[in-house]
Amino acid sequence: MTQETVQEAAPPPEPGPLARLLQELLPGVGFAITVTLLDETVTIGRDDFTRVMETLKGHERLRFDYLRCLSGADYLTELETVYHFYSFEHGHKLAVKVRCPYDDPHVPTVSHLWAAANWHERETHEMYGIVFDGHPDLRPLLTEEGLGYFPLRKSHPLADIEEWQEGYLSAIDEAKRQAASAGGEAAPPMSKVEIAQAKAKLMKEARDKARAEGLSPEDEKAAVRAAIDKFQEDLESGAVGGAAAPAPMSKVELAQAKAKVITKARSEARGQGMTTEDEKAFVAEAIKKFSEEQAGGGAPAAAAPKKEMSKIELAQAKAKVITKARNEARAKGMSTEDEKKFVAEALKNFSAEQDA
Amino acid sequence: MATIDYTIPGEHDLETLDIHVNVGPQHPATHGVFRMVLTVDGEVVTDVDPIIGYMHRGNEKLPENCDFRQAIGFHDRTDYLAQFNTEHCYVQAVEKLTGITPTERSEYIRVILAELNRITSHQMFVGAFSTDVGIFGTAFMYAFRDRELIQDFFEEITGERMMYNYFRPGGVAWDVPDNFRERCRQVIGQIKKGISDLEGLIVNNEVVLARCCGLSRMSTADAINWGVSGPLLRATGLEYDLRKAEPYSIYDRFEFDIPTGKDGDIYDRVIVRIEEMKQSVRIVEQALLRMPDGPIMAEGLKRVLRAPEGEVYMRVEGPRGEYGVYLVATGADKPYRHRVRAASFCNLSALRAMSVGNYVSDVVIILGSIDIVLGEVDR
Amino acid sequence: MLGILKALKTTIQAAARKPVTVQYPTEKKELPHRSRGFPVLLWDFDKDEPFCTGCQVCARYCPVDCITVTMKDNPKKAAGKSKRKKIVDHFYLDYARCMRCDICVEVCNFDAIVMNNTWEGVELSRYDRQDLVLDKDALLKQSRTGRLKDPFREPMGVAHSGWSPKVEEDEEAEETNASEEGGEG
Amino acid sequence: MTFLLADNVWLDALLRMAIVGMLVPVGVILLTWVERKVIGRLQQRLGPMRVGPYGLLQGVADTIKLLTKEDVRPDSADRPTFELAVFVIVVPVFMAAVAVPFTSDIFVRNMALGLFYFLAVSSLGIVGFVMAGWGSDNKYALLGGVRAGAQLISYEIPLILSAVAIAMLGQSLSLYTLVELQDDTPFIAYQPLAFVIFVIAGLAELYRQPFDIPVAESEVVGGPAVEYSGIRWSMFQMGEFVSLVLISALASLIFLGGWIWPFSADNATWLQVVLMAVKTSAFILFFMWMRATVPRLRIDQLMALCWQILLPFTFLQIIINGLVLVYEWPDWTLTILSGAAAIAMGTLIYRVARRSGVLYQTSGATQRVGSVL
Repeated sequence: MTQETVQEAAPPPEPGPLARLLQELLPGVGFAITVTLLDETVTIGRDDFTRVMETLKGHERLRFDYLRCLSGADYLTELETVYHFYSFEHGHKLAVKVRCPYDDPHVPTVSHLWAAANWHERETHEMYGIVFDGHPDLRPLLTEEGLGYFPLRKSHPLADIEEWQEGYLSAIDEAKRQAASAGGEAAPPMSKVEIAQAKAKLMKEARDKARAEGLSPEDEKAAVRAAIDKFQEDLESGAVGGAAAPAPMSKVELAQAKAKVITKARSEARGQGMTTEDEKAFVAEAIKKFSEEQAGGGAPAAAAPKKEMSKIELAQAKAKVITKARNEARAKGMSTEDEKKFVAEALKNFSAEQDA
Repeated sequence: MATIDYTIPGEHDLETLDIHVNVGPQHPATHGVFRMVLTVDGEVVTDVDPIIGYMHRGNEKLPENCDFRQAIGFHDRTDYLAQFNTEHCYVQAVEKLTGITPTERSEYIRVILAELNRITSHQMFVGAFSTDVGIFGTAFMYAFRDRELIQDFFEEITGERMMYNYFRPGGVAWDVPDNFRERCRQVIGQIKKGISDLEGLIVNNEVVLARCCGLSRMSTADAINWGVSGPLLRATGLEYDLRKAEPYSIYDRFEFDIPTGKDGDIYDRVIVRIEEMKQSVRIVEQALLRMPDGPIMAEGLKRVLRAPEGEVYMRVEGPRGEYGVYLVATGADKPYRHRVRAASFCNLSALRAMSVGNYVSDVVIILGSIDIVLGEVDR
Repeated sequence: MLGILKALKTTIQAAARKPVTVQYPTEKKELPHRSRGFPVLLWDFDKDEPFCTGCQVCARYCPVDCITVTMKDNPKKAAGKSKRKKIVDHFYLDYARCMRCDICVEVCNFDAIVMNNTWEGVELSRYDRQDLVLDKDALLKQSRTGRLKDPFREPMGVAHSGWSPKVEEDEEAEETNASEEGGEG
Repeated sequence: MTFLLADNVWLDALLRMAIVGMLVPVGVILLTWVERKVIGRLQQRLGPMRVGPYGLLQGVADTIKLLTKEDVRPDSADRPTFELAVFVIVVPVFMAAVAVPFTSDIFVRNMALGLFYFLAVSSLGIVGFVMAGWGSDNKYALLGGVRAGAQLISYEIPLILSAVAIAMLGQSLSLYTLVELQDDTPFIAYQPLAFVIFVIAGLAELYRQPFDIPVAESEVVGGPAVEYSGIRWSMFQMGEFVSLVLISALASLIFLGGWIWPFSADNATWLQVVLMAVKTSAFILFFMWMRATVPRLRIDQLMALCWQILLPFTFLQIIINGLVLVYEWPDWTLTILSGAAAIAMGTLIYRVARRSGVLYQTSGATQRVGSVL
């Protein structure tokens, strides 16, 4: 090698006054203090998190009122969330880090303390899969319908992304096609607009029906009101909202598993001090082994979509039973109460059949 | 005489439905591929659901797989109206990490270009905003007329009109042309005239006053809580500008004022931006006087640039507010974690709080006053 | 009403000025010397072959992976007409992906690739996206027919941009290759 | 009334109608070009330049394009309403054109109640906008249609009342007579307030900036016309431009002395044509100039302006006229009183808009007041 390329690192500076102040104000909280280039940084544990954050916002000597930035980071075994704060009152700045294990990505929310955290947390949740407990509205932000995978995690492949995205889309199409052939509809959760539309349709139908029957205006109103109430009820119980969209994760999972294998093999090879050539060969070996395993050992990932399919079919069949029972009941002219009972009965029968 | 039994139905007797109006992703008011679902009660908006992400390109993930210099081009494409400001932020972050000191001349070049870029961005804002308020493209044309001048000037220096890729860790890619000073003065002279044109159209215009004054007022505390930065924050009366609060680069050497508003309403936001253009002109004039000769790239740089282990959250004052880059380095030639704190992303998150209870027409100009750039929001 | 009157005055004043727009395809503005269109390859008229040796540095440094290059032994070297041991075999550049960042020009050790500073490098529209993948001949055509006048080459050899100085590529290339693969895993 | 185009009365009427029927579309084609060119120049652009010399044939090219374009109708549109709406907009405009005397000779019909007929017929177009807004089954169109209904009906009132002030002064509803009366002094000298109100209300009737709320591009993307395409859309355009000409012509007739002032009552026909053309195009160009300069008001502000400023001041004008006519004060008192009232109105608007954030404030859902006074 002709050139040494790493620039020299400055020696780590002493912990700043802010960190000392924190230690003083929050005894019993473990702070790991580093001073990065622009901000003081403290790393805290998840258990102390809420307490620390409330102090940061509320304590008069700290008063961090401005949340500049909230970022996630993936450290393979752990996920990290970094908060950058600024205090307009005192003019000091601080970075706070908190880590959570990869398998249990939960961090308490701070969106009730800083409104700015709302979208940042939504984005971090979407990109890293970190769940911010207590967040009021943790919908996906950048992808309205959600992705089903976490693109900014290191395990998410960057190359070949088009290829497996195509696979993902075709899997969704496949699921839709199957759903269509099964006769029911596997609607995704209703959006606000759709709900409003359904409601309007329902109201119109109810009113037309009432008018056709020649009810008095009061009765008509009551009938419409009843229809709306029923719709609301159904909506809350999930009978109308539709089943969740299928999530054929198999290809993604496969890619991720593969990436893991590669990383592992490579670090192993490096650990053994192999040459580049050998390392490559070693990694190739590992991949080959992995694929063989997948092909031979009844890949668990490949089985997943099938299970999903059956679940959808079940839901569809169930919906069919409900519709049928309801129609039947209406045809017989049952009261609402009886109708509900009748439907419940039919459902029970259906589940019993399924179990058998 | 027969009496007619007639009762007027009260409001509560009628079943009413909220109307959801879907604005965007292709709508003249959304400045790009932004969508919002408005729930309206007549003309009054009762709920706003902003939907973003139509332009998400993974601009945070891509640089994690590029080396430090390759990633500059991706920063041009985040805030694509203030490319030099974004490059300035990223380049400084890398310099902080690697310990490179940029040369004096390159610092001046950077500041001049970044300030000119701030002017183009604000011109774009004034043009687009006036279209939202309803001027039939006139202010837009005047703004673009002058923006075009600056872009031509940038093209003469960097070769590109929008995606410059010109700042480098340690300096700038190549030196400016010999006639840089004269050309720059000439451009600035034109811009000053152009600003007065825009002022003539907008400032103190009765219709603009009627539309914008007192609309969507924001208190300083609210703005801080929502993470709002830049002209929106300054319009609330807080004198906070990163160029003065945490001077980076060589901004501490220049004399300029921080324009602030009083009420935090739409009109103040417009005025603050117009004033900021004048202040940028001031900075450029000072920098032109003091710009030294000398090398434009730091000595002794390595072909492969590696940063020692460490992290930095670098922030600069972009035209829309605080543009930040959070870099984590692990000793490799590429960042391990690369995060962009986009100003208009945070400002946009306050849209709902700002606009509920206003008219549909007002939501359009409230959105316009935030000055979103979708490349930055979605990244 | 004063503000509106002032605005009316502003617009009528503007109407008295000269229009700033031009009739574009018939009337074009002069492109500055440094203008960056899409990259093209240069032709070495002395040796009657391209400057490019197919060393793949540009392909490696391209942030968007739009360049594909292969190298072959130079037949003219055997004939003694050229000093280049190796010469480019295939060169594909996907203009649909290229982001005109100028990095390929800055890293090139042989001054073989430049950004097109004529209108030919700007006006590109095709009916098929596939047509935007240009091969070696198409990339060389402009330089070879003399339609590329005096491209901007300042970064080359001046160690300006931070990519240079030029060094022997082999070891460096190995090293970069390894590290890049390592990062992507 | 002096000459006939043909000896036969019926043939004469037919010819006159044919002239109107031909001139109007040609005028629209020309006016679109003029508007684009004028606004282009105000914005330091070239405007259309491609088709014909200086883009003169641009309107023809546009017309051909619009005629050959596919006629798209939304699937869920209310078909009869949707398709009828454009005719309801265009036909009244043509009907109104019938009553306007362009010179002492060139007109279709000289009606004794010409002014009344004109104002009555031209307000029918509102129905078309509401129909288009409703029939399109589009929320933007609906919002635009509702806005159009509210705005156009409201501004009819100051428009008509300011014309009524003129009718009081001339003691006639015949446009011909009203023009004849202005042989030495045009009515604008006696009625500056009515003139200002007429122009403002006329702008609103034409839904041009600052009153283009029903078709606001950045809010409701064209409003009632959003779902229309091809020839149907061009009928919207035609209605707009013909109304532009008619309102301008009416203003020059009743305020600027039409084909008479500043010359004698028996001008040659060519001079009459020139006079009318100059006066009408002055108004048209002013409307275009406004369009390129002024932003858009909000619907509640627009209503407030109409009901709380324009309407009281039109009544004031009528009262002034009544006083002067009943007590037989000299004519110059009219000028002074009306002028003073006009200045008062301007000052009021100036002060009101500058009292920032008090009158037009919309902070929160509770304080939504469109009050001006």
